[in-house]
Amino acid sequence: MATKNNNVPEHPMERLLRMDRIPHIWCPTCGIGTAVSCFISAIDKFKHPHEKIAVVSGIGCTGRVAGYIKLDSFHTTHGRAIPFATGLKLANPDLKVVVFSGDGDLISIGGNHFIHAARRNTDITVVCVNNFIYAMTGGQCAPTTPLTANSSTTPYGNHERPFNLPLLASSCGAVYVARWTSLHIRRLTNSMHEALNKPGFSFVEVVAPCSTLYARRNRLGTGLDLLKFYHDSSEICHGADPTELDIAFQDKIKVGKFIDRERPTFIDAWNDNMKKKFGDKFDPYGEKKAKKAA
Amino acid sequence: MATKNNNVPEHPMERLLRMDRIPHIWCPTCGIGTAVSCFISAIDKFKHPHEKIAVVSGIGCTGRVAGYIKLDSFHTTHGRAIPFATGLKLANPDLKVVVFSGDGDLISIGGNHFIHAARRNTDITVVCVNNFIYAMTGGQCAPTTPLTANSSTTPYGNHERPFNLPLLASSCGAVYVARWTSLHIRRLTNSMHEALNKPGFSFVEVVAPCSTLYARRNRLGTGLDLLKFYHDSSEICHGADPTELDIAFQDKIKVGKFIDRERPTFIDAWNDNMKKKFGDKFDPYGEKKAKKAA
Amino acid sequence: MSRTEIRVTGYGGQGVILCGYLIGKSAAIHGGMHATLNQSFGPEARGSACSAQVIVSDEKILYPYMRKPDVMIAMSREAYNKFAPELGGKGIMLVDEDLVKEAKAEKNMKLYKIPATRIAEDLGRRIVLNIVMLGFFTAITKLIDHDAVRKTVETSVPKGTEQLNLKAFDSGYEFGIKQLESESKPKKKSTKKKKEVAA
Amino acid sequence: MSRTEIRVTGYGGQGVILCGYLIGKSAAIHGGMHATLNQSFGPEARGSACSAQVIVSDEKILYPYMRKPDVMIAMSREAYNKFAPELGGKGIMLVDEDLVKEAKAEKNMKLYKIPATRIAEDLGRRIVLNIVMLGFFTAITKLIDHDAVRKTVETSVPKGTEQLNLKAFDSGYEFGIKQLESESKPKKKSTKKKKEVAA
Amino acid sequence: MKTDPKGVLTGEHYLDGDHACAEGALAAGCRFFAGYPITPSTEVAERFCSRIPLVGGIFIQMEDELGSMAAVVGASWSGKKSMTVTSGPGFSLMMENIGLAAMMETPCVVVNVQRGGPSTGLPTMVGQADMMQARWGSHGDYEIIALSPASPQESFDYTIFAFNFAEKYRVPVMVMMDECVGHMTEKVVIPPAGKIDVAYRTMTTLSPDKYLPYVPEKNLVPDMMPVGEGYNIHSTGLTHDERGYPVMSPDAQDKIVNRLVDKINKNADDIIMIEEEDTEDADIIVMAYGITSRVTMPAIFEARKKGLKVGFIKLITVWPFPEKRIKQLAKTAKAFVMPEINLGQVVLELERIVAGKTKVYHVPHAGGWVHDPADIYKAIEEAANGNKK
Amino acid sequence: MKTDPKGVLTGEHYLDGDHACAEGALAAGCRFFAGYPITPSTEVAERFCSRIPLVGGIFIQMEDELGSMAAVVGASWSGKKSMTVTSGPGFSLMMENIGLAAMMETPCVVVNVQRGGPSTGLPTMVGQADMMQARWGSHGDYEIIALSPASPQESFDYTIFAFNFAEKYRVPVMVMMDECVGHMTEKVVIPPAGKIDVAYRTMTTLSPDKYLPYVPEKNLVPDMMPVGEGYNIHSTGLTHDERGYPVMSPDAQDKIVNRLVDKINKNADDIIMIEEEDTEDADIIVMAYGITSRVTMPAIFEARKKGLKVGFIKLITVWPFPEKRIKQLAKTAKAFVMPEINLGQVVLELERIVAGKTKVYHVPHAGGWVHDPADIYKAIEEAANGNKK
Amino acid sequence: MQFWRKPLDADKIKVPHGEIHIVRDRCKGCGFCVEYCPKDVLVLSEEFNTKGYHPPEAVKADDCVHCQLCEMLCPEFAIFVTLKDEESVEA
Amino acid sequence: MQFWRKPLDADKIKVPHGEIHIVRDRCKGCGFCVEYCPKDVLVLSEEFNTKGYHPPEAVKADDCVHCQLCEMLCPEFAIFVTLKDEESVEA
Ligand SMILES: Cc1ncc(C[n+]2csc(CCOP(=O)(O)OP(=O)(O)O)c2C)c(N)n1
Ligand SMILES: Cc1ncc(C[n+]2csc(CCOP(=O)(O)OP(=O)(O)O)c2C)c(N)n1
Ligand code: SF4
Ligand code: SF4
Ligand code: SF4
Ligand code: SF4
Ligand code: SF4
Ligand code: SF4
Ligand SMILES: [Mg+2]
Ligand SMILES: [Mg+2]
Repeated sequence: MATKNNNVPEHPMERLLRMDRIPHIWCPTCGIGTAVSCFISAIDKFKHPHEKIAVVSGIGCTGRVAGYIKLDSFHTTHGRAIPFATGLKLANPDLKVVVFSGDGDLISIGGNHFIHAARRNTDITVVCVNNFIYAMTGGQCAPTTPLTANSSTTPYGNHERPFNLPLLASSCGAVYVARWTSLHIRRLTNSMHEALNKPGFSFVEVVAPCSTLYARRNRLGTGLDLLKFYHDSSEICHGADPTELDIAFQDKIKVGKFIDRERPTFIDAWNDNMKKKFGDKFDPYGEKKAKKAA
Repeated sequence: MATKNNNVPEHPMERLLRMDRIPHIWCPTCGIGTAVSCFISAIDKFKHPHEKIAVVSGIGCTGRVAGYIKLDSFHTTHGRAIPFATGLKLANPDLKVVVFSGDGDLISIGGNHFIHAARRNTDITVVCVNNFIYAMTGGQCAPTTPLTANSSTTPYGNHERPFNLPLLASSCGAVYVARWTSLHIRRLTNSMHEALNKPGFSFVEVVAPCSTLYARRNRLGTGLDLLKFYHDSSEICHGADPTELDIAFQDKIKVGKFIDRERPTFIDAWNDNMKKKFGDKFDPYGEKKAKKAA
Repeated sequence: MSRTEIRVTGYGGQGVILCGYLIGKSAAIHGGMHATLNQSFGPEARGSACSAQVIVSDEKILYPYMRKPDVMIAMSREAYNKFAPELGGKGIMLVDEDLVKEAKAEKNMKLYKIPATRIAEDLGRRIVLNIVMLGFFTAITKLIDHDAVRKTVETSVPKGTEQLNLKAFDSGYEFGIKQLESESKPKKKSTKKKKEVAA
Repeated sequence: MSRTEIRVTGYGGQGVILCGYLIGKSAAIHGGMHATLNQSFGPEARGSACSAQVIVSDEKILYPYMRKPDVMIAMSREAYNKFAPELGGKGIMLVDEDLVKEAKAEKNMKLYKIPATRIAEDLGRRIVLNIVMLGFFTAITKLIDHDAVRKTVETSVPKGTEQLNLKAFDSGYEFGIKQLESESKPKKKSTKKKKEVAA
Repeated sequence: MKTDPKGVLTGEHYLDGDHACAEGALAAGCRFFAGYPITPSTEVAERFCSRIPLVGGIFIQMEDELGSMAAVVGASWSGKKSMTVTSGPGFSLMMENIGLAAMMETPCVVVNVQRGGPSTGLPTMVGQADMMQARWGSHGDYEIIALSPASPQESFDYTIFAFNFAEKYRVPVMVMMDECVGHMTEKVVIPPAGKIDVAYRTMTTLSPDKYLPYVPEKNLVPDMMPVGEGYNIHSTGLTHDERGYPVMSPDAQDKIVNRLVDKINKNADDIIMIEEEDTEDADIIVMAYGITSRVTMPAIFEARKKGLKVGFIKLITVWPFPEKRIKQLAKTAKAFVMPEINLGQVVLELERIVAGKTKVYHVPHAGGWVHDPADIYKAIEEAANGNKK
Repeated sequence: MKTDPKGVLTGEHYLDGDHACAEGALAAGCRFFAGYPITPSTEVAERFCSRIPLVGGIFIQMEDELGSMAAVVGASWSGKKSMTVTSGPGFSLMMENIGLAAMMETPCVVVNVQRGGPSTGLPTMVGQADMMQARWGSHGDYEIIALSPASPQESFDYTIFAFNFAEKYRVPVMVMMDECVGHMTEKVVIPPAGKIDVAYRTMTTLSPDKYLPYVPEKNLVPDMMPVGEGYNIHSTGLTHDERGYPVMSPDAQDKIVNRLVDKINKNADDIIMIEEEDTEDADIIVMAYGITSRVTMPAIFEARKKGLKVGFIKLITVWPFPEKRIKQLAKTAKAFVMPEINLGQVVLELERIVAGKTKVYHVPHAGGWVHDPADIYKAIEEAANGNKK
Repeated sequence: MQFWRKPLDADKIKVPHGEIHIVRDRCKGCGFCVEYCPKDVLVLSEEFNTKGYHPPEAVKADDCVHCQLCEMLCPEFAIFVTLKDEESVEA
Repeated sequence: MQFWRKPLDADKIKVPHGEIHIVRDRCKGCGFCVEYCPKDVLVLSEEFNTKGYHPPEAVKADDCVHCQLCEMLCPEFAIFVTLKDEESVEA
């Protein structure tokens, strides 16, 4: 449990944290905590009743995020955060549902759900902490691990080309796509806020340090050293062509907002379609309830 | 069993068909048979010993292809043709492994394997018969079903945007990407042949009629009517920007070869990497065996 | 009444399954009997003869599959060739006389023919061939009460097509009645109490 | 000899697990004994005290986990605070005297201190602290034959670091022997046959 | 409670088992369906999706069965009665998230229209060989409830029961149909909405600051709360305490896993439904479920005609197994005969329970068709003669 | 046959159970590994991938467990001994393709390092609650082989046995390890290559035009053929005939499914390995497997000290279960005592087999830790006193 | 768009003649070959085959240019063409 | 690239002052706050907290411009800043 100094007021984020679970499990200089700070700030700005926001995580170090945020929150199975969130959202369209999870969880084992949710434009916001590694299980190669980087399952260097996540998201139809590092706290917070406000499938990639496994195994120092590296190597390229956003080992990281476009969400498309088919016989799904609540 | 007219010589494709299983199960005017004809012609041209070619299918009408081709052939589980093929290929690099399956099998339930195999540049050729539907199970909506089209699970018209398959393949890293309709028999055969010859992950989409389910439910006539429609509506756009290749219901179909590029295959990358690490201590995987065979 | 097993068969698109469905539904919903319908599924069935099996009984139906049909309706040559042997020379065979030219009666098997397609075409829609057959079946077998079947047709077909379908049903039924009349006496193998009541 | 349970603990990066591993390996491979090593895993262990448990016995080890340590090696204050109570005031406690300043002996618990980090730093690599501790452990407990442990160090460390590590081991060992000599007589709770043989 | 009339298609219908299942779900108040097509279950999805727009609910065809099951769990937490439908291969894929549903204590219904297995097997033909999988298919210890209908009418009825049990016990309930029932069309009577009893999860009456999501209440089942109303609950597939927080300890494990199992086993009397016929003084008791319970009857009639005293037990609830009742009957009956369309699954549990007190004759069938009643009759006869190995 | 020396790290090592498993696989000739990381099994993959480049083979980390299992089946058909490694959640995901392996009769090894379940459960702590899943986790009827090691040395040894059984019977073999064994480091003696017996699948001696891939040969197992050599075989997960062609009929189903089951059950005597100690004249027989077989011993010693006649059976092979031997012992022993780190799984089979001839005392443990031997001792004492319900 | 009627390479090479072989009982009468034969060589016959379909027949067999479109398009492997007296080509 | 040192909006608005609060025992001494404070207000203290880390201390507390970078960057929710006497701003 957190021991507090006397007469220090409450940390403003505590309102949205499960303080009875702090300290969290993340290692010193891990970047996940910073991503959570930004997320809490974004939620704070977000003009949606907080009780109507739900957070869903899969399994992983990042997957523990749902366990620390004081909103309705679900820690599901590895790779299935997105379909769980899909159910949560579709069954109660009043909710704003955020998936907060790791690169392995969302893009490796969960890759199929990721591409299909983007395709359908399921109305959820996906925040992916990309630490280039499967951290929770001890540092195995992820589908984001840069070429040549070391991991416990690429002890001689990674020979598999990683995904460019903004490209993947955008090719599949995401309506909002951004990438920041965990150093870009303000811009990251803004992007999270924009994503929350965007109807449809929005995606925010957060490049963040895994100090214990990725950094140590690749002799990159601590999380602070990685932040310094991000400082020196990231380049803001709003609107960049998604095909140009690959990340090579310890090389430039292009960040920015890449995609912001309009497409009907899954529920909107359903409603439009049924309305056309059935006319007044059809009660638009989700809408009535919202009215009732109002 | 096939009843033959007297004194007719053997059909030249019979050499590569399991004649004891002909007639096949496909409906009259189904396009899968034509795709198989083209494939057999491509194999015929392909200068790889035929006994070293293996065909892997998942489950579906198209998934039955493996059962008709007289090569080592495997009819696996729904969605898992690509990882099965990956094992087959990696464990015996002398093989040329072809995955021949349907859009639902490869892109819906099998979507995750598709994107990761493309990313890794696994050395397999993937032929996808896109009939815009899950045919085998009776005509449900596929992730390729055009917007507004009817299916048994979109009885009021499809409201989910379909994938643009060449875009998906190319974003994930496929080295060869082409699309043809089953009417483009020569070009399709050529593309299949090029794909077979291309080291790495090559992808050929074949738009083909499902007369019984897709065509009937959408009142599009027979397979022949669909061929006529392809004739009128397809447009050859070699090298087109993959983002421009969406297919709308009964609208233009852009076909052509879109991607043809070089990237090291999974095994090449593995070997290069280990060679760098271990020098002469390392016997390149797969190569020795090939030499031995030679 | 004990169990009567009916096979309806033809090629895809002829409304074979619907015909079976209507027989079953007539018996079960408006005929006060038990009726279990089964169809052949499966990839091997693609594009070839399709068929529905209806079991009708006034007791609860336990064994759900057909064992040996008592009545067969054949609407295509291929289907006839494939399934006719099942009758084993016993029971009732109803065919479209134009589509199944080779059909012929055997020792204990009674054959009834109707130019159902032609009748349907005369009504303007070849597609109601199955309903013509249904009427014919109703008349010949007397298995299910005429009114029950007619009502089922009326309430089961798409809105707007009721008249056409009823006409098709009536035509088939009348054709059947006439055929029976032109015979000395119906001597079907499986004549049962209920049928006599209906007769 | 019956079972001796050892806990090695400290913070991540100190080579805690390796130290435990070398104890176990020395006993099992070059010491002719049985030795089972366990470590704490799990997310809750991230960034906090880490620990290895070694059970050494000359009989087959059946119950695989530590029940109550006989010997503890503590290389950090946090680890000491967390685990020292396990000894329950009995057994042997070995600590780095600079890192675990608060360590003190209790009724039946014998405390041995060594400036292991400093010794390691003097050798030029702070990282060999764990090997210094291993030498110290070998000397103090006499649980495992000196030569067995030394050989294990020699054959287990990365190529090129053998000399450094052996020096670290020897320094720790000698420091321990001297400390023992400076005592009247070792009066460890769990003195056992094997240890006397080794002595 | 009575059901929401919007989903109820009151009247007499001629439906197959799959369609009847969809109607049962709608009548039970199911308003969320996530699924992936698979023969012979797809018709359930097809009917649901064509009916739901005007009933007020939603349908999503997911990319696979993994996603379907996960979506169902999520949707249930959002407060909607939720279901998915599949057959063997998809059922295998759902196992991990069925475990999640069990661990998070999520009310939901999974329908498995069984076909011949293993693997792709006989996609269009009947089987009953996923019965043990229904109980043991996910890793770890947990209990579920499984029902097995023998007709379209029962498919309708039992689907409602399934939702009721799911809601009452916060557990995934399996409707273990079989292809024969799923594809068989018979009369189905759907009662007026007012005549259909449905259960709803018990919602907490505590305020958010008092409520803990995993405190066992009635029947060892914790009350639920509405998501989106400020309860800020947390739920996880990890071993957790009453707050729903992960606790990595054998004690927490002992508590949660035992409760998951106990809430089913200790309420077995409420959950177990069987039909018995002439069992009290029977020498031989035939036990069956699903379509096999029908196919068995002609054999029993035949045997009775021959003067044998044959009783019959039909399992409506297959899991939990009616242990208590069978133990009683094992004292009086000379033998049990159990046909199943598998090589011996539920019969293993029967054997275990009778514990040698009476003989057990299994009548296996590898699938693709139902038993020939003559084979069952033969087994009854053998049982009567007592000639078992 | 002797193994290929390239993979054999002859000598005495101090290894944990996971690493020993990887060494066992390499020694057995495994040259293909496809896997997906999961605690507590990942170290097997890690060791394999660091060792394989110089041994001559390949490793691929797949995108998920579904892909891993499918790749293993594919690789085995290409002629390489193949394996994957996982824990509960991943094991659940592998079930569909384990069924494919069984149906296609593919030699392969699946290692499950069991942790606490259900669902995510206790990822870093011990469990034995996937034992029934190993047998019943995929849909349809099939049989597999499951072994359970109790130490790193056994992890090494049994992994070799697993490959040998896989090759001999063309079946997926499960090594049902547990976290405690996986993460425990002890001495492992790896013999010289010449001392390691390994089995290889029997390859057909027939030419391509004579060969049919599913004709049962020795032990009901069909011979295999090399892919890539012109045999042009077809293999499918559908019900198939001896040519490997799909045949949708109850007869084909009967034939194939019964053979899949028979080839294991009828060769049970060859497959079943148990260790017995003082069972012949025992009043009480304790049965255990995996880590529990060790934890049990102190309790047995204690009981013997007290004068009780306690025998011990350790299951090396858990599935198939040693039915025949237990039936014999059930005649003489007064009771069986079975501790498992689950709420009662393999003990159900034990109960079924003894069929009331003797009493069976289960000692459950929900997981997260091993039993306290005192609890096992208590059960032995109870058994001795005969006071069961 | 006419390119399919005239295969791309049709006018580049010297036109050979083909001999058409029809496996009548394998045909399902889809009409692909008839529709896309660039020389309108084929028509669907009046008679049924044993499966009940109308297989094609070559009504202008001499016009066949051995383009093999019919062979490739046929989904039933029911029609193929062999090269006939290549000498007489030169069209 | 200096943009992170000076938050984009730093010179647009009137510079306020912040009061820095450090939850010492929650800190894991990562140094993020120290490194990225644009005003170099913070240094890591010499003392350990109860966890054994060196939490930051504000050595130039008066220079704090309430930019909240430290607050947002801190992965431990261990430091935050409140607005102090906004009147005195105007820098
Ligand atoms: C089905 C299944 N497979 C594997 C695992 C093991 N596992 C847990 S977390 C994880 C990877 C986490 O990586 P990532 O999503 O990048 O999160 P990070 O820990 O890096 O934040 C894996 C493989 C699991 N829990 N379930
Ligand atoms: C795990 C699993 N889920 C579902 C199915 C049912 N299934 C068989 S084929 C198929 C879809 C086939 O669609 P596609 O791949 O497009 O092939 P097509 O039949 O259209 O050629 C489905 C859903 C299955 N066999 N296995
Ligand atoms: S292991 Fe890496 S990602 Fe996980 S908490 Fe530690 S630093 Fe963060
Ligand atoms: S259902 Fe469609 S895809 Fe399948 S064989 Fe028939 S036409 Fe072809
Ligand atoms: S080969 Fe076929 S398509 Fe070409 S001209 Fe001859 S008949 Fe016509
Ligand atoms: S293309 Fe083939 S199947 Fe179609 S009509 Fe011609 S020969 Fe017959
Ligand atoms: S708010 Fe924090 S970072 Fe900003 S000036 Fe003040 S102390 Fe520095
Ligand atoms: S950023 Fe937070 S954890 Fe890091 S040093 Fe500053 S206060 Fe401590
Ligand atoms: Mg990660
Ligand atoms: Mg398709």
